[in-house]
Amino acid sequence: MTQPFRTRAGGQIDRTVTLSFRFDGKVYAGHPGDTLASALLANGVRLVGRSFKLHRPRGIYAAGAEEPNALAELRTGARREPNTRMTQIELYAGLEAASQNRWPSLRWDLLSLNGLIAPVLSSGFYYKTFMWPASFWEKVYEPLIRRSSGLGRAAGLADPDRYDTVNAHCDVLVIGAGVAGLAAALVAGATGARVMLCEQDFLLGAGLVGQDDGWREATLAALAAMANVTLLPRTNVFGAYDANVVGAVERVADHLPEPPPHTPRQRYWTIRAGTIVHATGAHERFIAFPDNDRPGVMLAGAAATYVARYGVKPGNRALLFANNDAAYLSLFTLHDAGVVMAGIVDPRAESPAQAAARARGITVWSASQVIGTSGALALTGARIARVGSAGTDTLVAADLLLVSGGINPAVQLASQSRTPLDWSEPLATWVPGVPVLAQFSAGAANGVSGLREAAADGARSGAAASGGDAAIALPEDVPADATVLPLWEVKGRGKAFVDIQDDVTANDIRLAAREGYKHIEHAKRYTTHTMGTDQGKSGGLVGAAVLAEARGETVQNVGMPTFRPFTSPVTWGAIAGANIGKHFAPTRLSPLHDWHVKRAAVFMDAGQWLRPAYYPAPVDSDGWDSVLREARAARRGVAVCDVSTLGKIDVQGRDAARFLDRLYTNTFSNLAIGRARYGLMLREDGIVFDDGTTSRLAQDHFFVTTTTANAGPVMQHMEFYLQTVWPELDVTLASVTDQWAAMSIAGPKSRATISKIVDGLDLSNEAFPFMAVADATVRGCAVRVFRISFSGEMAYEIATPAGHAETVWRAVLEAGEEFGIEPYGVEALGLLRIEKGHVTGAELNGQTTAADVGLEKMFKKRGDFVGRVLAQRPGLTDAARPRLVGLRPVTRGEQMRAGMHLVETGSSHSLGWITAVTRAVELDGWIGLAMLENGASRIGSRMQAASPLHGALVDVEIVSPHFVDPENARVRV
Amino acid sequence: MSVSNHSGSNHSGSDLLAPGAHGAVGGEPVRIALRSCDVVQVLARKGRAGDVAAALLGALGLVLPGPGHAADGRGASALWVQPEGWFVVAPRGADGALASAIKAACGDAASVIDQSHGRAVVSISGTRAAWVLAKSCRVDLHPSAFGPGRVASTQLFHLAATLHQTDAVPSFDLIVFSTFLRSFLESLTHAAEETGYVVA
Amino acid sequence: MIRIDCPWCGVRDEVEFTYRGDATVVRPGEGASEEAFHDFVYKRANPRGWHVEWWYHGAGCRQFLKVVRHTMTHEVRAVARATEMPEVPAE
Amino acid sequence: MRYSGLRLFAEALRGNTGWKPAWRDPPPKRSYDVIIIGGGGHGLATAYYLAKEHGITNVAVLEKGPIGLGNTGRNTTIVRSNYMLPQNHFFYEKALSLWEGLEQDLNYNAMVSQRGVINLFHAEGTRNAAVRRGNAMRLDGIDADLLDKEQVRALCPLIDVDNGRFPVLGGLMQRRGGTARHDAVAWGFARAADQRGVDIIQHCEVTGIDVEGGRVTGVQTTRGPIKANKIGLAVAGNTSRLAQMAGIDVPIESHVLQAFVSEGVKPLVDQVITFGAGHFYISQSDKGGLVFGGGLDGWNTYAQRGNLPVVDHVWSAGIAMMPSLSRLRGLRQWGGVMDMSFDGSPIIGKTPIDGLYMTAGWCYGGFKATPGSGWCHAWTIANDAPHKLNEAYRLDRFRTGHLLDERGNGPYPWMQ
Ligand SMILES: Cc1cc2nc3c(=O)[nH]c(=O)nc-3n(C[C@H](O)[C@H](O)[C@H](O)COP(=O)(O)OP(=O)(O)OC[C@H]3O[C@@H](n4cnc5c(N)ncnc54)[C@H](O)[C@@H]3O)c2cc1C
Ligand SMILES: NC(=O)c1ccc[n+]([C@@H]2O[C@H](COP(=O)([O-])OP(=O)(O)OC[C@H]3O[C@@H](n4cnc5c(N)ncnc54)[C@H](O)[C@@H]3O)[C@@H](O)[C@H]2O)c1
Ligand SMILES: Cc1cc2nc3c(=O)[nH]c(=O)nc-3n(C[C@H](O)[C@H](O)[C@H](O)COP(=O)(O)O)c2cc1C
Ligand SMILES: [Zn+2]
Repeated sequence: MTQPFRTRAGGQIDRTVTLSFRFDGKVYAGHPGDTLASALLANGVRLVGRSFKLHRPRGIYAAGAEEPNALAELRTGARREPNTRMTQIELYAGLEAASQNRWPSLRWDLLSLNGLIAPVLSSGFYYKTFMWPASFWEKVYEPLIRRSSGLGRAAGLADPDRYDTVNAHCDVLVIGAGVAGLAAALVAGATGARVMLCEQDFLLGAGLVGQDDGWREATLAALAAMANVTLLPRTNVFGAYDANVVGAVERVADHLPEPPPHTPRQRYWTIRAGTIVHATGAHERFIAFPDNDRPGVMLAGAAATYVARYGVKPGNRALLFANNDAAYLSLFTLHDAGVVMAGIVDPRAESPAQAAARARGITVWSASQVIGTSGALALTGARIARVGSAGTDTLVAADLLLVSGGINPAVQLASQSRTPLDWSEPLATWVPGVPVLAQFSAGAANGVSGLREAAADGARSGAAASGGDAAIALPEDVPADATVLPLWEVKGRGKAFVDIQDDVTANDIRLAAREGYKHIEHAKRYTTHTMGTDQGKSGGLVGAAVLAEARGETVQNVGMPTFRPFTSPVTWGAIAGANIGKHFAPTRLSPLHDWHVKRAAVFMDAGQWLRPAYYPAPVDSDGWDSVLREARAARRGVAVCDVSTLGKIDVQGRDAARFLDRLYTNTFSNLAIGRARYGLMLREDGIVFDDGTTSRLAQDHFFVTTTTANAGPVMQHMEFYLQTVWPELDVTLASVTDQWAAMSIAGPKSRATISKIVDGLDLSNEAFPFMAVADATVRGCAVRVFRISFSGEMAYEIATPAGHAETVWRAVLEAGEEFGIEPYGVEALGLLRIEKGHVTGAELNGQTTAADVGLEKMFKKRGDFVGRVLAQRPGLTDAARPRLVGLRPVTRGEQMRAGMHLVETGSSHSLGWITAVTRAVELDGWIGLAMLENGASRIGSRMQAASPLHGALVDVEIVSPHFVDPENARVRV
Repeated sequence: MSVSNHSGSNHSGSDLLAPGAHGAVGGEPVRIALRSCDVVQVLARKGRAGDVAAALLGALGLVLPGPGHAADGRGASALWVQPEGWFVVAPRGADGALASAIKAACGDAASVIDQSHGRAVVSISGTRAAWVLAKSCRVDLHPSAFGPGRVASTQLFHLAATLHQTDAVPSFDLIVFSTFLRSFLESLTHAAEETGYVVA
Repeated sequence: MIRIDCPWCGVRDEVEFTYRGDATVVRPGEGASEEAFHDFVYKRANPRGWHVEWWYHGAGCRQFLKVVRHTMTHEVRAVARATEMPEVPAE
Repeated sequence: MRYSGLRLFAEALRGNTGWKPAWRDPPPKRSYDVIIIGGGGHGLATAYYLAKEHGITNVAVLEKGPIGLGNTGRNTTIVRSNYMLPQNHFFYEKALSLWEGLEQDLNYNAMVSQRGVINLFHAEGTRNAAVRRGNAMRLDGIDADLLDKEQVRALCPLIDVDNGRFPVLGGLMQRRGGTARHDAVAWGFARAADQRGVDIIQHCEVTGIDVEGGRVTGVQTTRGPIKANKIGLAVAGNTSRLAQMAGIDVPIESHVLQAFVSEGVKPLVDQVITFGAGHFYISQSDKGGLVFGGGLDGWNTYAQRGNLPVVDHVWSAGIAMMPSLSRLRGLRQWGGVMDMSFDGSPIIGKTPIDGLYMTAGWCYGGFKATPGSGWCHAWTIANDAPHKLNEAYRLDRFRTGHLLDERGNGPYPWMQ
């Protein structure tokens, strides 16, 4: 396990520890502090992937987030993670990674044959063909395209790791811990401000490694000593949002084979910052020249990083192609590390750095450029020529070609924060302009070069951001001029890539322009330039410049594609955090839930609630048996249902009655104390909103119930009208849904049952008639008894403070035992209400009027109420609108289904639909409710209920929706 | 007819709070407990906030706090929860007694609503309690922004909750809707596994 | 993320609130025409610029607030109680 | 210039130098028979069908920026006709049938991919609503299938049908539904309209609409005034502002809808799937990215950018539905400004101003409508009367109460 390309000394790696890892099944060695990329380079691995479209061989191109090529499937099994950048994977013992997008192997990739027909695969080729025959798209072309595109393979298995989210607040957020960010944080921290420093890298001050380790260590020590400073390494700020809120993902345990128990793999931070300092550094950009994608071509700064930080020589013989002096420093770093110098190719005639290079004995070809490269799976050399001279090229042998076309400040986050970008002539790139929000850009992100200058810029920003100041030591450096001679592309034979990941060439951009896709956003979409996982960090501006030339415009006028989140791709699971599985949404449980569980109820979801659907008994052979048994008990004897889920609102105040009069279609001010009334509520547009009973407990005190689903919305509706429309009213509102458990005791034996247990209340029909309400006790527990009925039977509702629910419930069951009492669930509740023709959410679905469901009589004669006026619109009063009717199959046993449509026999024209069906207990077979055009006039006629989805067609009879006791006598006995 | 495969169990959530240490070991755990409290909602009627204040001062020695604050009185605390609206929280007493006492004191100056069964009070305490809460709490609980005696109604784990910091440890009382208690505890204890938590 | 400085609760994230649209429309009084109610429900300012709108602080103080917010920048310039009228910038 | 595989080869041999602009870039004329404002899919389709179906070719499409970068260029590309109300499903079915022959008609591959759309449901109420919708479609000759839980599992094994919080009961599937390549739709219509003589004028913002005596006469633009006999609005989230230029108020609010795309992966999700228990839907682009989104942010805006609360919800809903997405990564986030109507259905038709027409109120469902909207809008402009298919989409329905509230959410655009 030798590492032939490892230098003897230097770098922030722990040479005392050797880690073994696998890439494409082969075992290699590296050290703590390595990335997968640096370790592979140390082992001499050059070929690491295949390109997206042409499947060209690719090597490691960068050393950080801008890497376009070196993507791997990391880990195995359910933890497999495609497209992971090798340049950011921290090495750990036993790491396993595999190259992707190749078949059968990385060296022998069949689809590299695409290269042969590359001219056909020009940008947008798929828009021009694959159209014949039409049916071939889904069957032939698309599957082929889908299979050959995409990058790595998803695991397709549930993720075994956990994730977390956390909220944070700070005065100053510094993004990036380069020299500028560290200086900014140090100054802001010294002022006492709450500072957070986020750095995507696992090292803080990484750019300083090998340059000024002393300053770096001293600064980190000073920061670590400040209690008001939070340092977050391994944390990428992925997006900047309104109000200086940013999202960031911390890779808590990605550097370990597996997260330790209870530790999240990644953590999503939502950070609310007073001010933000963007110290995000810069991305070096490449130059597009023919075959600029061969393994061995690398960004100059990246090569220097491999040497200085990782102690790895990325090659044996290096050639530099650069148009700026700063890039020479990168080459010198390699030179100092003993890499053989093949020379420097520079389009500029002369520069101070050229002189310095020559002084080092390095050959410099001035006014020259690289016009091509040679090699197959790895670089063997570059062809160079003088600028402007045709045909006279020299082949220079090299296994490493460093490229630098200048640097682009990492303005992504600033731009997302709406900071305008200004064009810098000397740097030939975009730099941040005057921010709109309370933000600053510092250091390389601000177009400042040189360690000392960047630190000073950071310190200034830290002071401005914190509103204070502090003197700090600055690092020393040998400044290099970052000015560039703009050079975007060297034309010649061979593909000059402007997007190395997505295989977009300069010719593709020109073709887009020629075909009219000239706007930068059109060219992007037509060619997919900057649409890969690196979002064009190193080639975006290059492509824009090629487009500018094709359009005969300045780069400045062409602009850049919009910078959007995410600065780096964001793990899906991290954002979800713990809010998955049962934690995706909270579950609401009735106070009687434990009892239902003990009684082995079958539960169903009702919004957030879990409610018993029915209670199976040994005698039941299926669910329907249970439901029918429960409903029969309610019709023939007595049964009890948990209705604690109903919304309950306490309304008090001198104007409470007046307030309710304005919200409900009917009147409450004339409701007697101790009485309840059914109420109907509309939206302002005249459509039914909710219904429920309201009881008057005192002159100024009402107890309102709502449907389970609308408990929250009705409360909010009331608060809206109270606070914004009638704020002068003396009314208070309080939700008491959770305070009160409620149970409905229904059936001819209901009075006999509860009379045994309700103390302090005469329950006789005379003393406590239908719609009466009174307080009492059961087994010493306070209760409120309502004589109201949803089932259509004589019925009572007993409400009790939630903690007493089980006591009261058990008392009811014991009292009813002699009458064969049964608990009943939501299914039986539905059965009973359908038999009775009561409407629920299935009919009151936000589309129906009061008249549609037969409740038009609930409109009071006089007075305003919400929805009254707009309910009168012709479209809502049209007599032909679907109206509520009842249904019975002609052959009684035939099953109907909710969602069937009603048609005239033999027709397929829908005239209505079934809202609810059930098997009945008071009648034979199935019954249903439906909304039917001209419903009232069709009662007595026959139609068909059709469900083509089920292949079902049932002859039905249209009947009144009130199957049971239409006179409403039972409730009054 | 269709039903889900949910089972659901123990609504009170007490099974989730089995005494002992849970989650990660090594660091300092947080303490989580269910507190047995009465909670009474007091909403001043229009223009009667002064009367309510006087009544509660007399009855419970409570100086009604303003927005974002709590105040302690004789055996009870008042938490501001909405304009001219407070929660009066006290250790659990006879059923309905606290509400009756407040009602008697306030007369028609306030709507007095017993929520003792409608709210549950969960306490969390420990040096890392704010960290555990920050996993879902969007309100800044840093000592420079919050502190003992401070109250915030906000969202925790998708649920409306009122948060009351009771001391500088820090300790927090979390007042949540009782029908969501189990779900709340599931999420809270899940969040506390990282620091580890102890149930006394 | 929109952050709203609730006059009761302090600065809070938008997720604690529920939006309820244009706060400049006024519900017509009793006896008003269908036209007036139509406008109350359906005729809403939809400016590109400053917008006065209702936000309900449901997870906090349960109050409806009048918020002056810019529909391009999302800057919240003023927040007022339901019965107050906040100042709306000209541009 | 016709596109074909043969042409592709021939051009490849010539170094791809022979390709011509897909559409011309003409300067605006002083006057047109018809001006369409808005160079999104709807505006371009309107112009195309005006030329193709009605022989009206003296037409300009005025676009303030480059064409196709509004909602057309930023939507999640779902195409379907699985609506419940007959007015809606007949219209969308017309659109779907136009999609089915679109490539051949336009000679531009818009990659219409009928891979199937599955709407999951998790509770009895939503199941019943799905059955009602599916049956409404089937009775009117539109394909729909009801899937039970096991069929859902079999079709898409990534879905956790036993979901920890909201188990899946089943799904409603429209097999003919699917996706299309959004940019190509705009470009294809532009190219085909251009070939029939339509002037596509980019970077020409309309700043005023001239109305004289209750009739439109032309527009003011950043490139000068242009006269027209008829004007059609197809400006999506800017409808209110344009309508106001003509002095009319429309029941539309502008709201942002966000979308996301993941890093590319090998084929993983083969259909379009919507989660019924949270706001989430997903499909996979032919490039390999998972394209997904959720609900509105829920407040008026004209900004096309995303925001965190929706990210939080949508991404966790995604994992609640498909746990294995957890280790994949989101690549990009963006937003689009939509014209949210007050009943969730569109407005296509005449306005109180003579000669002014609109196609608007598309909410977040207008991409699938693109050819249908253009077709009906063109008909309405050509005949100065709505076609039967868009009769119900009248602007005055909010006055008359003939609402088309497919989901019953009420007059709250941010909830539609
Ligand atoms: C994130 C997202 C996801 C979506 N997903 C789907 C989906 O899956 N399926 C679906 O069917 N629909 C979807 N939609 C909706 C769909 O994208 C739109 O309804 C549809 O694209 C609208 O097309 P359009 O042509 O009307 O609008 P646009 O494409 O927005 O075109 C309007 C054009 O008008 C121009 N314009 C505006 N003002 C002026 C002016 N003053 N002068 C000149 N020009 C002007 C604009 O620049 C723009 O180009 C989604 C929308 C979004 C934002
Ligand atoms: N070695 C190189 O290639 C290189 C590159 C740029 C700058 N420099 C030099 O460094 C000095 C400038 O220092 P600086 O501090 O301005 O830049 P820097 O590049 O040294 O530091 C920026 C830091 O920000 C981090 N970062 C960027 N985006 C981030 C995000 N979204 N979330 C979290 N972290 C993020 C980067 O990982 C990096 O560590 C100059 O001397 C310059 O010449 C060197
Ligand atoms: C269906 C679809 C697929 C997309 N795929 C990608 C992609 O693979 N890579 C990428 O960078 N962006 C992708 N995008 C996003 C676009 O880059 C762009 O963000 C979006 O169209 C909105 O435009 P804007 O960001 O310029 O405002 C996709 C967008 C859509 C609608
Ligand atoms: Zn508030």
